[in-house]
Amino acid sequence: MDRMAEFLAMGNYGGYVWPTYILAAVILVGLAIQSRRWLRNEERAVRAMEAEAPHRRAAAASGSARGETAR
Amino acid sequence: MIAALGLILRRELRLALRQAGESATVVLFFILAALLFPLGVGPSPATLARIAPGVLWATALLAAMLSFERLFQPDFEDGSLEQLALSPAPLEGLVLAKALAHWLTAAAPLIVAAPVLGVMLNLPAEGFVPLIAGMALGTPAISLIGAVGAALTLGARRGGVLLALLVIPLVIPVLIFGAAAVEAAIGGFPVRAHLTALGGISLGALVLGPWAAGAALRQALAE
Amino acid sequence: MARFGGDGLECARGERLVFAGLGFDVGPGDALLLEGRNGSGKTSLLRLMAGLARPAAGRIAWDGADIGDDAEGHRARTRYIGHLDAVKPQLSVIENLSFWAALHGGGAAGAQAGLTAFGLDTLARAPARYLSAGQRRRLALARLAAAPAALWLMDEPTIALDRASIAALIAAIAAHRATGGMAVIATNVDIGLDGARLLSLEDFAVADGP
Amino acid sequence: MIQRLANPARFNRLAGRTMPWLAWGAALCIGAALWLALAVSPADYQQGEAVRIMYVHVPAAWMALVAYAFVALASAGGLVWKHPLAHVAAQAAAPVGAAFTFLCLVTGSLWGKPMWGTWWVWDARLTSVLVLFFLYLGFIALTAAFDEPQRGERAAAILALVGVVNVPVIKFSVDWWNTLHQPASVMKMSGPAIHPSMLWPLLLMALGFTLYFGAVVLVRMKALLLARRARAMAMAQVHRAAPAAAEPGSAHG
Repeated sequence: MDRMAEFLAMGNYGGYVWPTYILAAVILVGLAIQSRRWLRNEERAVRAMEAEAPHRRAAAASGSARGETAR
Repeated sequence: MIAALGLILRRELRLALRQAGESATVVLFFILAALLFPLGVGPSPATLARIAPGVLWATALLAAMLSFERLFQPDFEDGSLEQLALSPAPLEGLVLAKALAHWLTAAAPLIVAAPVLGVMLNLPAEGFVPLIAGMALGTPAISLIGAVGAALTLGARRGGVLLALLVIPLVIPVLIFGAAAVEAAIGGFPVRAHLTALGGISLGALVLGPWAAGAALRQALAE
Repeated sequence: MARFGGDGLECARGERLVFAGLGFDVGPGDALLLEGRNGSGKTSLLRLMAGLARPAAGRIAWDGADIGDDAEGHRARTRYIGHLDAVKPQLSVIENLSFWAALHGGGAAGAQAGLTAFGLDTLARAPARYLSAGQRRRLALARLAAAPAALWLMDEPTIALDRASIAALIAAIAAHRATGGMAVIATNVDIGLDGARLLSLEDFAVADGP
Repeated sequence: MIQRLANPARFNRLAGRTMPWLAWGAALCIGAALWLALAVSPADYQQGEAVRIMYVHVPAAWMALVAYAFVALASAGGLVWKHPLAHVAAQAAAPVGAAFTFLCLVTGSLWGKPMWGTWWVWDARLTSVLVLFFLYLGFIALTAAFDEPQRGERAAAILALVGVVNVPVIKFSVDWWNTLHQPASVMKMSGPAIHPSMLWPLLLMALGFTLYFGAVVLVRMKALLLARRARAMAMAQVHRAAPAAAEPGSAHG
């Protein structure tokens, strides 16, 4: 049990080493989750708009393809 | 083409004279900002002398920043900018003329006011010449980088604060070498290296500024 | 005199194609009226013609050569009157006009010609700050006569103009065309130019943009 | 290859295929690096356990620079070669770069406290990273400062090019400023020569961060492209609704 306590103490620098790794985890994981959630929201938004204007979707798709490649 | 630049510069100076208040506000801000430090840090001559170079350079830099927004924004809003873009002078030349006009109406007054403030901040005697020489060599870079910032934030929301955020990191080298030159002179060290560094940065800005600001103006006008 | 034309022009505003496949051709003495509803791209097309922006696709040519290749030459032969008047309130009327005349190589005589063409002689010394919207518009239009150029591009020139000023504008355009000059005018108001051709931008609108 | 990516549909397919590899690669590398950094590598004879902060701080500093170079390169690609995806890549990468820069600054401060007793050390490298952080903020703020996204992207791209030219000048002047005011006590941040057992976690963490960067940037690029499509469709509907209001064929719209 004391090996764990000693590991956590980090040669009494624990107060600085652990916040470093916790902060790194919070930033990296947080950014990854925010990015995925943003992507999912955009996918839902585009799907909703396409559902709203179905009969134009074919034209829009061709239009957007033409628009994209032409630029 | 050169004639066109001369015309534009003359018009800028005439406009600046008609609104002399503009240069006055820049110098007033410089004096006021520098005035805060003795009040904040305390009047003891020793500490003032110690911080004078940094204070003078930092406040001069902030003062010069006040008038960047006025470089292109008025012309952009009243349609002069697109007419100037269609004149014989290329956009890069327009940026040079505007930066030079800014230097004459904003930076030059600061250089004149700096020694007066130096006395107020108890700047040692050896520091005055390098202060003026340094500002003369460094302020062109500030005007040119400011022109880039002003062109980039043209038509942006809340341009003022954004302009400061863009420009300040880019002018840090000018501040470092400018203040260091004065300090070196006070400490009896040679200042040639610092002044040549300032000159080098200004020359670099002379090349980078017009290109970047010209590209930014072209984008703003393509709306 | 040269021909000024464009073909396969596309203009994108943000992600949306405003118009596509647009072509036009203007010869000496011609006048071309651009018309279409708001947002159809009249102003955008004029700015493409002036060289202020580059088309997303297609080409604008003067005498067959792309205007982008000789930008300075194209600027020298073009006068563009946009929505904004480019008038500095702090300067007087004559100071404003002679700056633009000198910038485009015209002398003091040019500035005077501009004043008389649009009835601004009496206001020469007045600071532009006191001009009305119509007078400011006439001062902007005076640039056309102050520094002559082959191609006139005008965006809604008749806004804020009174009847007399519109007549002066029509006379100036007629004189310009008589000397072989060209004019392209974006307007939704029928200003009665005889022999002017019409280009409706709606024919080239991209209905179902992405 | 770059041109082939121009079409968003093709980019989406390619991104979809590579993303899992990047994500799992990042997770594995970082996991292994963590295990090496915290459990295996020895404490430093001078700094003791505090040296383990280095395994996050140094790779984060490295990523801050790599990300800015990526943003500048993508901006050049967008401005000079007009590649349609370049600005999207720059926009996607900037926030990730800023996050790594922030991580580097905070961990630098966490390292400074036990070593020199102050939360902020005006060390040359740390100060340069601070300035780099403001360059990132400037890029992100400029992008968001315009109503029209395309306008913001192109303006920020120019700023990125101006910034990348200035980074060496800033670095040089800050280093020079640091030696000028060098207080004797400040030990150089890099510490003793890197012992192999310390080198491995460092390199693995750096590789993990790079793979992570790639994965997140791809996700954000896909999101940006979809956001652009949604915006274009919304605008199209606005303009399509207009003619219905005016009777067809009327000249005076």
